[in-house]
Amino acid sequence: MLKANIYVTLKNGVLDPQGEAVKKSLKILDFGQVNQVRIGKFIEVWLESRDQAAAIKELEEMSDKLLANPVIEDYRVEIVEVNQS
Amino acid sequence: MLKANIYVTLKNGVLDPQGEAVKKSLKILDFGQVNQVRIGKFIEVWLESRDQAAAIKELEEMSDKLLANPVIEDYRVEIVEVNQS
Amino acid sequence: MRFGVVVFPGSNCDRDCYHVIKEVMEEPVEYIWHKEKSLSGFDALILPGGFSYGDYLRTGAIARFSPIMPAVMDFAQAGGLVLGICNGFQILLEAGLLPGAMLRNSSLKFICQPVFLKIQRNDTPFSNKFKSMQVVKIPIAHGEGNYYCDPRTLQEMKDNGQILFTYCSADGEETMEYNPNGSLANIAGIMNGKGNVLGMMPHPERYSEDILGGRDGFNIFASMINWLKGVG
Amino acid sequence: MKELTYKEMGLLEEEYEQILGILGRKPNYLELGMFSVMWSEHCGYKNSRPLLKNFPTEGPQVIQGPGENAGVVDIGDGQALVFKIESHNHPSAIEPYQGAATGIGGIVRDIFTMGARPIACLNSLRFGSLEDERVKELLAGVVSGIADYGNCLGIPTVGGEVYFNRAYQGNPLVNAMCVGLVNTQEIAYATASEIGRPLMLVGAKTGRDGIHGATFASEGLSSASAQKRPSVQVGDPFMEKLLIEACLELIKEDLVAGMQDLGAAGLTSSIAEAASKKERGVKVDVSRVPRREAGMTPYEVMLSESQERMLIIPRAGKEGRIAEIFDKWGLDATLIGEVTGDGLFKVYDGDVLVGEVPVAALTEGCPVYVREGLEPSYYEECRNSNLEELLEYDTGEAIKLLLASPNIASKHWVYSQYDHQVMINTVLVPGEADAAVLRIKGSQKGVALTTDCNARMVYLDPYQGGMMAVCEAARNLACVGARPLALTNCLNFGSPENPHIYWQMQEAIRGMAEAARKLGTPVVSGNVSLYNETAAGAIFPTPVVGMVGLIKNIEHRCGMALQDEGDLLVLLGPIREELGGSEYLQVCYGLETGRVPQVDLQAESRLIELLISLIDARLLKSCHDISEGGLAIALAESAIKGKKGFRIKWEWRGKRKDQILFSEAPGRVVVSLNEEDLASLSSLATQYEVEFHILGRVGSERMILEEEGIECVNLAIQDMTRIWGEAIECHMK
Ligand SMILES: Nc1ncnc2c1ncn2[C@@H]1O[C@H](COP(=O)(O)OP(=O)(O)O)[C@@H](O)[C@H]1O
Ligand SMILES: [Mg+2]
Repeated sequence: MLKANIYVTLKNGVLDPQGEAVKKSLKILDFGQVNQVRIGKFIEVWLESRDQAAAIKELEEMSDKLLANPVIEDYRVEIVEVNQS
Repeated sequence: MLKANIYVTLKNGVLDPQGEAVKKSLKILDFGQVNQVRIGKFIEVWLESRDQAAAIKELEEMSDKLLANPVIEDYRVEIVEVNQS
Repeated sequence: MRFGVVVFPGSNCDRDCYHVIKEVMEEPVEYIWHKEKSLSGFDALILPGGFSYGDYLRTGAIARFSPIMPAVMDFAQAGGLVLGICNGFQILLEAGLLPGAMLRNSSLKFICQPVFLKIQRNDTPFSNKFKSMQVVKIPIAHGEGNYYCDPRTLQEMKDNGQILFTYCSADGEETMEYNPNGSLANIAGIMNGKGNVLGMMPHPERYSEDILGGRDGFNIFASMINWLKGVG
Repeated sequence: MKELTYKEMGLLEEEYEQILGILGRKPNYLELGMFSVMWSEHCGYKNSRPLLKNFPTEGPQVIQGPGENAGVVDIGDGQALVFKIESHNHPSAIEPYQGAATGIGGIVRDIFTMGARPIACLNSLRFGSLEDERVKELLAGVVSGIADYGNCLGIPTVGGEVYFNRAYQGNPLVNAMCVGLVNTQEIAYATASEIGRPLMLVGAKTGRDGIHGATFASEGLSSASAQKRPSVQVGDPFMEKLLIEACLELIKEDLVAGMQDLGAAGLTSSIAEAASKKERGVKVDVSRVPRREAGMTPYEVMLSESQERMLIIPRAGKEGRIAEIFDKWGLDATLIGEVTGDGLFKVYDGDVLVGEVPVAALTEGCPVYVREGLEPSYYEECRNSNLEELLEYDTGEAIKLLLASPNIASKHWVYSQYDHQVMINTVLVPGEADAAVLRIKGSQKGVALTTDCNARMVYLDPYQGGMMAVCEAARNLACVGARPLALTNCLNFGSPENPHIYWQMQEAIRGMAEAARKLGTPVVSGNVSLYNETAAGAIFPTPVVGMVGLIKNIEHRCGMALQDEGDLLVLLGPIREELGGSEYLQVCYGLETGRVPQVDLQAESRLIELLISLIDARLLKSCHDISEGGLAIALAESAIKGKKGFRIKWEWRGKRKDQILFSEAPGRVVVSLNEEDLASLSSLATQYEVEFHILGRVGSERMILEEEGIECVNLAIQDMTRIWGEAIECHMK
């Protein structure tokens, strides 16, 4: 077993309506120091695999195909845990 | 300036319809090794601050109040960059 | 002439489109289940609105991998008419049949209301029943209709005349004030380069009968039929 | 998980004694849990059942009254409407988005469980003051929860109501109604027929969510409620959409002998209800129930309120075809047990019997409490409060204040988030008329739908207020040209253990029952939500009425917008001079008191008949019921909708304008018509013995009230539209 995190973020330059709204609300809630907020996805994936290199390849393929939309999003894959069982 | 990441995840045991749907479709796309998928939020916040301890307190407050829904979500705050400028 | 309405799990305007083609336009129409792998004998396809696969992850992202989609792409490639409405538009974007992507509405809210659209050209399979620059009224109902593409793609689309519908005022002013969702360049509907695939956020099937409040949507289907008859 | 005592599960000592008596032994933990949820107010109606008996439930149009998942009324041509309203108040108070969303999921399941395709949703919402930040969050969360769930299902949300009052601070009300359309011969019932038939569970996997939700809904909201938070369920509308389509396919092919949704008290309740219908028993094996989480106990499985699950009892030999249909929709169906003949509810975990109780003990065995109501002192005090001494407010100013009151202001902010047109049946959309109107494709018919309740009136006088709620609903349907058919209701009250609250319930139900009887609109379904109170007190008694009506010819329908210059404006019904319970008193003086306007059921019934005749004869161009804000606001709303002004001549010299213009006396509507049609209107009104008053004419772009040549009100419709249109939006920015 192996656990990976995938971070999907909006590309630079793509407007983030949700991030903007959150920033506005934070300002209203008196968090005056907030400069910018961007909201992306945090995807946790558990795989039946112990081969890290192969897993990374697979996870990148998943992200390219489905998890991220390359027109607007970037992603980053990270293996966080490998369980020998 | 300081940059923080906040990871918002569904509490254990809370249904994640998105994660389930994504898992199913990954299986259909022949990523047979996928065991589980959970989808949360990845929030990037830039703060006008250099005081890490104070920032963490502030970010946790933001998360409690607005960024996470304490009824169904957990969160984790992490400072990733402090810029002296 | 035969229309096909593709049904994905979670489609919910499939019956509405079917009704309009069959009962209002009085043309033959069939449902196409998303698990089908081939298409034959159709002249036009409609990808209807709804929440395919719950719109989980991103709108249209999962439906784009339905077994029927390769056949839809072949059909489009071969010049067949494809109309994607709302969720159908989002699926076409995810599938790459149209350029760009959808973001959440700038208000972050679902919006259901009639809007005004400007018909940018009337020499297309989808708009030949309108006057050029005509202003029409058709309802929208979506949470993610905030169209985005990179500047180069936008320029290309402009140069090719791919932008067919834009949000505007009753008098045809195309300003931000009349843009319901933050869409780039007030875009409400775009075509592919060849002009045989249209994606649009507004729902023409909802304004195809007077009793429902308007009939401007009728002319989109009528244009398709007109064009098919002319060509065929 | 720490084990709860029977008291913590919400059972009383004498109830526990009763259980000991029934079983002849101590119940084990699972059995105790099953009793506690089934004997909660929410499932067992132990405080309300005796009162509900007073409702009329029969009529030639009624195919199914209370007792099934939803009521059914005949609309001719072999078609019927299936409908019910239900509360999701407590979950929404804790988690507004998911609470409201799963509320929609629940009521929609009740409708397709009957074999009907859901065709419309409505909702009735009550919140505290909109000035309050938490209330804004609640409103935003509830509305987007309803929207996201209903929109995803592709069921239009076509109507409802939203009220704000301090009485709901901390205890909002979220009532959802769903209406379905069914072919009469395809109606499905929740009957467990033959012995040996299997029980199939289909839909979502079972998790630990919502355990003891039914118990939770039967207690007051306290700060401790926050700790019960893990019980909040998350909705999966996509799963529900698949269930709708799959279950309706089963019905079309006549594959099921019984079908039951899983709602409050989960498997326990749905299995018990399915089995109780014919004195059957059941055995169920919890080890077969697909789980979402590891290590769940039989207790947790039997009590889980995980959403989007259905129980199916197949017809003999149809299991295979059923499995095929579920497979087509990507759903898993599992055999979890079977119907037996011994009247016992036996729970197994694999081969081990882990619980055994008589089915009837859980259902009919639920204790019933007939309590004593006691008239509270506020009742007489309010009735006797002297309103004559109030100085009259400037009429124009009062109109502006009322238009800005969130109770009267445009609800566009709310309903624009709901898809109200999907299914392309919605002929009159939210905001266009007093009731939503849907066409029935393939026929001339239309149906009209509404929900109503003026809870302030019910608070001040539960008997009159109860009648008013029914009358307003019926009148609203008549205003679009529909004949009222039958009603559903959601009784939202405080704790029945408080004799004053119990009195409110008794009186409100007495009023509703009397009105329903007189207007010929029997009660076919409903729901009860008690214990709606916080430390600060109980909510206003809020018996929400949902009503359906039939329009013979959909071309003959009426909206509320003024149409053409020169049309006559006419008040149908009497001029009344009284301000008790009005929004005017609240908005202009901060008062919620007075003797409420008395209902005249005979007159109401004649007015309804008159309206149906007038609209069917196409004599009206607009029609709008007088409710919150009185005559002045009814006129203003018709003007705003039609973007047309009007001029009224004041004929009542020496009388107080506010008492006439802002009275919320029932039984009245404002209509507009072509001048040539006045004679026809007059003769019909005479025939139905309804008095009428010509008020003035449509024209210009202003609202003008003229007394002896002097314009005492002169407001631009455009300004009124802005005030009315922006009030809620401004609060929600
Ligand atoms: N206030 C009421 N008026 C009429 N019928 C009611 C009322 N409250 C509940 N009922 C009826 O009692 C039965 C049980 O209701 P409920 O427990 O809410 O059903 P379900 O198990 O389908 O959720 C239903 O038939 C319902 O219509
Ligand atoms: Mg039910």
